[in-house]
Amino acid sequence: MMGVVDKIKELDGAKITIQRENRIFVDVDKDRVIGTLYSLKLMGFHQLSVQNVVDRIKDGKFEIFYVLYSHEYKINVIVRTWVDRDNPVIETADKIYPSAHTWEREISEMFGIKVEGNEDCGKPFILENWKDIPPMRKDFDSVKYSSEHFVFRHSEGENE
Amino acid sequence: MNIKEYEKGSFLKPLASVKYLFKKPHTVRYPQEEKPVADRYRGLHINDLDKCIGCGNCRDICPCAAISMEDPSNVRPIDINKKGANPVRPKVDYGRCSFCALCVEMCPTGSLKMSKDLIYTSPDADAFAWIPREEQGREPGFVQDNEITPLMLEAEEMEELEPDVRKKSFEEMILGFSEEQARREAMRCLGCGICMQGCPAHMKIPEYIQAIFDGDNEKSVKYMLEDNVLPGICGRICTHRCQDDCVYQYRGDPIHIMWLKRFATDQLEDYKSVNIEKMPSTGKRVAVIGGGPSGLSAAYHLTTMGHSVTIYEQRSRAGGALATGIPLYRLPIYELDKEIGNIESMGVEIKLNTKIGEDVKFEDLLNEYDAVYLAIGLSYGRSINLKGEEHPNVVQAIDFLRQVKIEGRRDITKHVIVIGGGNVAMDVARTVARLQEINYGSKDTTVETVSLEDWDIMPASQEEIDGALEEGVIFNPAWGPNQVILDENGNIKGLEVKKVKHVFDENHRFNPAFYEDQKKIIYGDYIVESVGQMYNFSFIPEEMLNKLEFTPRRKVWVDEYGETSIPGVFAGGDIVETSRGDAISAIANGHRAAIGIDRYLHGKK
Amino acid sequence: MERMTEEQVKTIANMLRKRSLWMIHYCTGCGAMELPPTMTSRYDMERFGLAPYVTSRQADILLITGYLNVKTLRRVITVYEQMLDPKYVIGFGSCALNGGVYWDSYAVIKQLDRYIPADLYIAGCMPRPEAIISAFRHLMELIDSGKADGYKRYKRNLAYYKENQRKVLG
Amino acid sequence: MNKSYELFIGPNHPGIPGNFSLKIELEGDTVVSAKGDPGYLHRAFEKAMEGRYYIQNLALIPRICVPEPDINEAAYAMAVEDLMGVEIPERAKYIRTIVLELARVANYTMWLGGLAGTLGLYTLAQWSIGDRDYALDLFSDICGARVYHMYIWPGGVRRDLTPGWEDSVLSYIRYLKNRLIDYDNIFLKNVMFKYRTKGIAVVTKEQAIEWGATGPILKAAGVAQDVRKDDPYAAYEYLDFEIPTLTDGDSWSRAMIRRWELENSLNMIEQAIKKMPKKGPVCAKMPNPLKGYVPEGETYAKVESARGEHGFYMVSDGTGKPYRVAVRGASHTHMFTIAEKVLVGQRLADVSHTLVSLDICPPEIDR
Repeated sequence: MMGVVDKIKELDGAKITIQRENRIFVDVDKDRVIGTLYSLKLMGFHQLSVQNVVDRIKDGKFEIFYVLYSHEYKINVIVRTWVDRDNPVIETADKIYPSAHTWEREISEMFGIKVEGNEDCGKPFILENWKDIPPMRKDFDSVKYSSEHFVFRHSEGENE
Repeated sequence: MNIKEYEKGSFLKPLASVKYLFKKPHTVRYPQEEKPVADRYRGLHINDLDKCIGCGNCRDICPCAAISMEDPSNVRPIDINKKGANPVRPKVDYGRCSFCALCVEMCPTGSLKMSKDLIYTSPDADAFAWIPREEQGREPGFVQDNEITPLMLEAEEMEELEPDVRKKSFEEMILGFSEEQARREAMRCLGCGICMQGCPAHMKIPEYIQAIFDGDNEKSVKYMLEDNVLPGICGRICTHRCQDDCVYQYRGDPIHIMWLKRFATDQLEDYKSVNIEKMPSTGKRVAVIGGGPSGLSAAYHLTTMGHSVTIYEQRSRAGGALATGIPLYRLPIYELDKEIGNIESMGVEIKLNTKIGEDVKFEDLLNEYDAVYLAIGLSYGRSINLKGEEHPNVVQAIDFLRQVKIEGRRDITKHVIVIGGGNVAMDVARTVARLQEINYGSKDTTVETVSLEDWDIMPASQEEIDGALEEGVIFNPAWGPNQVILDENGNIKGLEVKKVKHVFDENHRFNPAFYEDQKKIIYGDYIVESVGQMYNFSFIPEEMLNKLEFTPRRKVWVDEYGETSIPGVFAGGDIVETSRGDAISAIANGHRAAIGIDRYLHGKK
Repeated sequence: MERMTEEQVKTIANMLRKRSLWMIHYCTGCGAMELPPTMTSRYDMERFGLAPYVTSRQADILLITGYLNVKTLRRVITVYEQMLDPKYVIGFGSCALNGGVYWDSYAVIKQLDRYIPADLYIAGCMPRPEAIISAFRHLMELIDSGKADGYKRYKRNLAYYKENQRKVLG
Repeated sequence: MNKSYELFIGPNHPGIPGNFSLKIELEGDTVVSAKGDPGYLHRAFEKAMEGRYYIQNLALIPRICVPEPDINEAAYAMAVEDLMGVEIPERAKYIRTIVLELARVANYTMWLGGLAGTLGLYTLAQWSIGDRDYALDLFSDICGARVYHMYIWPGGVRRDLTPGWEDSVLSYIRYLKNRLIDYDNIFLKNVMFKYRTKGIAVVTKEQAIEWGATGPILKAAGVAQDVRKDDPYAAYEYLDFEIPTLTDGDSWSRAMIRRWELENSLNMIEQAIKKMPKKGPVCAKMPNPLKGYVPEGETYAKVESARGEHGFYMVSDGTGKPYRVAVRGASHTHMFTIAEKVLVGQRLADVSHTLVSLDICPPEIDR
């Protein structure tokens, strides 16, 4: 068990936080993400549970996280990286984790992040005819949007 | 599981189902037959409109914004004058409701429930919102539970000194919240603001509690000072009517609003950074007669409005009853100095030891100043014309307390009798208990109270009674004083008392009656009378006094801005207040008068 | 035999219609979860002559089972327009009325009757099978009395509906 | 002449469980390519959750996955408890386990009906969905609703069990175990079923690992992975159970795995009821939901749903509302990474049944 944790600790340019025995956070630079994911996959982290984004609007960054799991060691490794909010571009991980392909489609639609190497990104996925800013961004106000685009019912009477 | 068997498979196996041809189907033939609905079913709401207080917690917790608070008068009238309640009731939009029942969990009164009924169809889309009420005849289903609830029903325990420790000195007995306790207590607040109605000063309670929760004590005190210039003092001695209205009373302990106030002010060395901003000077001058809470409150607010204010105080210390009456163990001197000092730092001039009518003429004040605020309070003890009360060892409570608090009196006799059952009588009795402990170590000493009222109607607050009992005070409830008994040397031997038949007559008026045959003697050598106080208007010239109007209850009549029947003369504090006559009411009508005086000075009237 | 008046024809037609309603098997939201129990052995809605059907042309009832996503709305309108008259729409639960728990969502429409006319609504989130059966029975009454005229309203106020549809669908 | 043609299945084809659409390209009746088109059930949960207090999200989360809402409640509650460092009472752990397993039972019975439906064997659908209804009534008894229970919440569970509820559960289990014999007879041991599913939609062990499959797909391919065993939550660590595995990875194996798990679940409920402390608190004391805050931090809480690993990645910024909640539904990977590949080469008649066999739950994908 300790062997793999030590190997993770030796990953190049990574900041390791061991939150608990079976959950390790690995923070890396944007350029190193793909390499780190590849090394982790070689170590036995075969399953990409979820890849998604946290909009850190105060820092002007998007935090992209990959939750990985190893059937062998029963450990979750969460790889995190940050990209600029103004020009968010990441490299695709779908060559390493095929399931990343769809997660990337989702984040590119919901956050407007450009994913290089994933040809499906940019095509409409969940939304249809979306014209506003990507909805999952923190500066998108859902309540405002709904009150502008839809009409709420105000029932006055007591008809029961 | 034996996988092999499944792998084999068979054509004939399905024939086993033939047996169901002869079985009764399990179909529920709704609507001919109905399946019983679970006891906890979460269906359409039920609300007991009389029990509901319209606090709006259901609206705040609703994840779907389905609840709005509306006036129910056109569907069913409610008592709009209900104490501690808003005259609105929840209206539920079933085009929103997700039937999560969080509103039921959060309802502080328990009036809101969910019913077992969730079958409702209508072709009219507007017919899905109504004010739920019991009259709709639905059977209750999901109700709240006091064991498992998102509300924090239990209050933080306040630490206080043990009775045998606190008796040894006049040290403050309530120790105050620690930072952690205060935040936990502040966290309990739901922010509904029902308590604001109970507070005479209508302080912004939810806001300042939120600020305490956020850890921003300065902001919290800033909110307090807007309506209450003596927050630290009120945090110690307030009658906390806000807590009586707190919505937690229905299911748990009310929030200790008063002690939270005390916590926040204690964290601040002074209020320099949080005082209300002063407006530019207007050049107008106002005289305030009486340096009690009402006078201080008016003076502070008038100063912030740009007027220059002078307070005339007859004693050597400003603060009125706060300075002279309330014992040290409840309100230490440093707290008075801090808050009165703050008012002085705003530019209020306080002339101590100046008695109106003797040192300064009232008429002169009227000529010299643009307006006068009368806040003289009830500073004279009321006697009950007891036979033998002219004896020097029969004293008035207000004098006794003053001597102990600001004149440094520490002597006491061994056996003391206190007449009265109010909070002042408790202050006296507990002060005596301390003095006896200091002088004699409580060896063969007694302190006994005599009150007309029995336990159930005793005017003193329960915490005071409990505190006094803990400190060894003996109570004689439902006994009325008859006469002072002297021994052969002319010293007091005791007090003869007779049993009370009733205190109030059938019209609920104060009219005590006694059993003349049931008498006993309470032994003691020193008697303190604590049966109430009165005002003294002897400083006002006769012809002016005649112009001053009084209410039927012998209080000074004032209009909604605190102005008396004499133009330019405003009044407030205990001489006006018809309710309990506590510090917070005095502070409140001091603020009210300040606004009135400001209007008067700007000629808006 | 004397010629029947148009009124009489309508009455008889309505009487027959209400006894064999086919609902299109198009479920939009979570309210659909209580349909399988209603359709199958436990509540057995075939007792009322109701059955699910797969194509829109043959169906009589369109169930809007809960929230309507904008993307789904486009399909629902197509389906509704494909259905032959007379056709009836039932809105399930809170969401069809006023957005329900998704009142602040950018993706869900709030009022069904701004886009297609609804003949009946059921309260609840979600309505349980008993409520669904009551709704069908209520709808039958409405059909019988000729009050379920959503399809006529749609034709009459087509411009209004189209305008609203255009606004959200773009 | 172009030999291939496109076919749109759905949105909402009876063979697809839920509102989902699939675009397939056919040559003859053989699938050349398949593309899923999600979004018909998109309600923006993750956005809505950011705007609500932690407790208010209780109304939202069960709606993420309709057939099995309790996994969402459990994962959400676990994430909040993890961030706050709250330990839930022992009895609450067992109650959670019972509820989660009962939900799994309800899900699998419904799923069996669905699978039978896509194969044209409607009798089982009539039976199993009717039997699932009894489980819903059991839920209704303890929490007051049939489908959206909102029963598991941060701190424990919302109410203690009603008196005698355990006995009704036990008698339901006895009833269902008897019924399972009939299910087998009519469906799983029916050779028709075997012929339709053997060798269809095969996901091999290597593929399953490479594509990131979880749950029954992975178990059917031969990997014994289960969150309940690997990272035990609720009271699973106190229960004795085995993870079933088969090796073929085809549609038949997946059905068998689910049938097996169904029986395991029933046994686990029995065990949990036996081991559960008979008295005690069922909910820890939690702060006022309107003011209470959750300490800053991030966590990933996962549970085993009927479809595989179901997780909540939660980020808190120290306020009363979550900063970000990302939901991982097993169907997301199963649909786009696995189904789209597995469908290629299938016959048209097998498409809908393959989707059911992979147990695609669209609300989980769209969220």
